[in-house]
Amino acid sequence: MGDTQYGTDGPLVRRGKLLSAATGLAAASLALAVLAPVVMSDVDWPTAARDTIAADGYAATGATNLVSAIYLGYRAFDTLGETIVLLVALAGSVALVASTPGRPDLDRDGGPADSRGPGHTDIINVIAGKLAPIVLLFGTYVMLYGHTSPGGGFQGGVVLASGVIFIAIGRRAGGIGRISPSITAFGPRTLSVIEAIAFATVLALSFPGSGAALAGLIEATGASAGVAAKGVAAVGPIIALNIGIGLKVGSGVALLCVMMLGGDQE
Amino acid sequence: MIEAILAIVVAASIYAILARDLLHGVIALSVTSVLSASIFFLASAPDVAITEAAVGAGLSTIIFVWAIRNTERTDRS
Amino acid sequence: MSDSELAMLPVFLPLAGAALSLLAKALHGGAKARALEDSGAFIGLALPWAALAAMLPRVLAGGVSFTVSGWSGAIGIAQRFDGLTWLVDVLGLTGAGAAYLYSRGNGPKGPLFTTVYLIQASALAMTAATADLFNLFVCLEILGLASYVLVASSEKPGAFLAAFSYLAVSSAAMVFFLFGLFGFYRVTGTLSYEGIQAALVALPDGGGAIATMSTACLAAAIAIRVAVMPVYGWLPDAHALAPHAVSAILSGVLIKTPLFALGRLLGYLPSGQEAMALIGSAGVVTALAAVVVALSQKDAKRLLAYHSISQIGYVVAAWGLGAPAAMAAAFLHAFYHALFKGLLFLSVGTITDAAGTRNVYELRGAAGTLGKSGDRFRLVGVAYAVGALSIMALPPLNGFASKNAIGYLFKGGWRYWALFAAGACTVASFLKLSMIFLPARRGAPADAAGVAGSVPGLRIGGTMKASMLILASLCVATGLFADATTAAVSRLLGAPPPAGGAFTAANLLKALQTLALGAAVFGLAMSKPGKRLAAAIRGRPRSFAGLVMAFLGGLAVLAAALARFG
Amino acid sequence: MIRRLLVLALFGTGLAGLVTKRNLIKKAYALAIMNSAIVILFVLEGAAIGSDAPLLGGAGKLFVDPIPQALMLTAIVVGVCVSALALTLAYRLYRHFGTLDIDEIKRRIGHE
Repeated sequence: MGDTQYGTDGPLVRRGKLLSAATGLAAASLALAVLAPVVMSDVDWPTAARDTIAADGYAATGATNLVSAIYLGYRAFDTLGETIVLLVALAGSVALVASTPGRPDLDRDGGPADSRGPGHTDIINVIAGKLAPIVLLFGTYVMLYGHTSPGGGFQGGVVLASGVIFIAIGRRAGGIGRISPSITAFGPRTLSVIEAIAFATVLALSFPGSGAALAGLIEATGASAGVAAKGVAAVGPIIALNIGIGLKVGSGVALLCVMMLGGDQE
Repeated sequence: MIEAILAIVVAASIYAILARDLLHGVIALSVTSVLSASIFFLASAPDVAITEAAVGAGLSTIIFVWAIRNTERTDRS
Repeated sequence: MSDSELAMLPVFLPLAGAALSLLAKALHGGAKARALEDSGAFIGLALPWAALAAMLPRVLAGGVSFTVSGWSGAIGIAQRFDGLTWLVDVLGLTGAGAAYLYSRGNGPKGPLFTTVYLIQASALAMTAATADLFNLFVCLEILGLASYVLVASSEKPGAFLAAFSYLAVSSAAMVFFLFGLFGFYRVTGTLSYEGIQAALVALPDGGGAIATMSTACLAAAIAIRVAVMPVYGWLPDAHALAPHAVSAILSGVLIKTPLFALGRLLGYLPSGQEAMALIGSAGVVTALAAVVVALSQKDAKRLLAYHSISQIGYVVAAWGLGAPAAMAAAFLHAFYHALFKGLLFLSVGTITDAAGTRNVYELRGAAGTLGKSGDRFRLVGVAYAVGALSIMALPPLNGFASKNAIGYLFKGGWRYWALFAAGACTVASFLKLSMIFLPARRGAPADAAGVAGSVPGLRIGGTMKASMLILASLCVATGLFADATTAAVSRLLGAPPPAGGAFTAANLLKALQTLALGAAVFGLAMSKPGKRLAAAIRGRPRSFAGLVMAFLGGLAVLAAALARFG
Repeated sequence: MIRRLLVLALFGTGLAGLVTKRNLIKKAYALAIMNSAIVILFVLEGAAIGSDAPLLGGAGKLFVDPIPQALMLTAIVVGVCVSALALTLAYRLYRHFGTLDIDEIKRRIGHE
């Protein structure tokens, strides 16, 4: 690689580097001049909002994790927006890569050499396949218990996605993973359907009034079965949202990763 | 404690920007993500910490590595 | 259905459509998938009109303020559905509906495109109604990501770079937005506009330097989306290289909705008026500078893109005055521009596709070319003529009414003359673009015509014609009934009814003067030195680093000016 | 104080990288760094008013502010979305032009 080649036009390169360093410095100083008063101020951090949530958050949402109470309760509309951003970005990325002329790229010539030897790959793939169920289980746990402990649908979804990737990797090694290649339960088609249905679910749960309706439904069902379901009813919408977001994020991320692994042509 | 970790985050970020080998840059970036996650944990923000670990150190590293594997490893400029 | 649920429908209906269309994508083709996609588009782009109709009485009664799902106002997300929201929704739905119709004929097609498109339509309604700082951040990010994907969907290498530059510079700006949000949250402890205003008033120094700098960060970050000087550099490539339907909605709608959202926000902030005035002055400069660059272009769509920057300059200039009457003039021009620029992008896009070239200097005989592509009644040519005459502000079309309304605001000042000069250059530039309708040069190789004859594939279908027909008739209707439209918009925005009508002798005389001056400028531009100057302007260096530096410079100037006022 | 200066330094690093580095992937690094600066700032400053994680039912009583945390969850996700899209665009540009240098790509597009 080129240091010696560049050596011949040294002064020019050096001048370019100097110019670029000066530009960077100018950019940073301009920005910091504006931002310093904002960041360095000694105004006390406001406490009113925190106090309100600490007092009312549980009663209003049923979640003991106050971050979840805001993220999926008070400001669930922002979370819907975040889910949409993720949908657009992932679906857009998948489409952009899939429409590349001349794919697949994993074995194209002239690129960086593929360093994975066959034996090495097999071992990793076998382990990945065996690990998959554990990862999926853990992801489900993180997804379901977001209202009482750190975590939630988004984080659980990312973990679920890695479980699906492990299955895909395991399957690539010739069906050594737990799930046989003849079952397409975790293929791109299924994932797309899950993604669409989960998105519709999150959407329905985000519409004003639907959360309260769901809580009422749970309570009424509980009452007819002779169970006092008040606590479950209050937190029901948050759990449902966590599941919806988890499946949406999990399938979306898994689709992107499966495509990056080159598995979209199956 | 937090200051020390934050200083390492800054140093690793500068390295990521300057490194000629893009793969080294990605590694530095995922180190900053893990360290940020520990800062969040120390600052009583476990939710943010878990998200940063899952997204910053996990997902975005995967995407960066994919991009580098399918383009080129050296920053020629 | 309660008022607040009804007010959310323009946001949720397009999203429901997007969900159906996403399901269609998962089904991988087939009649069922097509039916799902079509009903998604119908739910997302047609049904919101019914919701808007139902909202009209409530809007006329003063509008509704609420928090989403009725959560506590201190932490929940505040929304405001008033006359401005209603009008901006009308603008968005008109532009989005017409452009979608066109896309059904000339692409991009497919359930993924429909999904992203409907999400963008929903985010437009979200942006128009939000009264919460962080929700505004989320709205802008959705709008942004959807635009990057839509621009890139043209699959041209240049479009990938345009999308990347747009993405990088506006994501960097959004980090500044978050810094501004941080500043306001740390001094006020709330995110709703009203809460921030109330808390700042209670502070002894009104928020001091933090509030000023935060205002500058927020305003500069949103100004990038509006593409006002000096932060316009991402727009020409993105709008020129996107698919035509996407160009139409990007230029027609996407640069305006953030502007009106910014206006709503700045109305609540202590130095908001000063910020608006400053950005408004930048708008005047933009109107004139961008049209000069437009005049020098040889790529037809890039020429149109620079005109979008110039026309948004008019809008921003009026918007900067802040008064309801000025806001009405700004909205009128924004709305009319959505109609005629949408029309221009669609018609010129169709022509360049049929001819196989976008070079204004080479493309000739457009009418004949169109005839060969299935446009027997010269509809596309008529559409182009309506759009061009509107943007040239000639009576009785709508641009005449709105440009005069804006000019009236600035009577006598330097702004008036700057906008007048911009108007003349607009005329010159569209005279130049209209040369594509001249008959093919005699003696020249049968090149242009030959290319035109051999370009395969483009059939000007029914949906494309319908889309242009709708926009063209709206241009004519809003032009003929300009006074009634102006009165209605003024009423919705709480502005006093305008004094005079659009078709006064003075305005007609001004149109003639503009036309004459424009013809003279056109003559100069087509002369040898004029062409050399044009080439120099076209070839000026434009780099990504320059784009970011322009943003930072603009931010610093805004911050310094606000600090002096405060 | 030191924390705030370090956050500003982190942000400045990202911004300077965005302006000066011509490599598209480096620009994506820069955006990620800028984003993490604002996330760290929000979380650290929001923790100034308390000492316990905002989980009810634990031993803690003096909570940190949970709102910045909830907002930053969104900001982190938006950040990774931007990275993903930026990198796929960079990939497509590389596949067409064989380089990641933004100035070089711009020059070639000008010539096409």
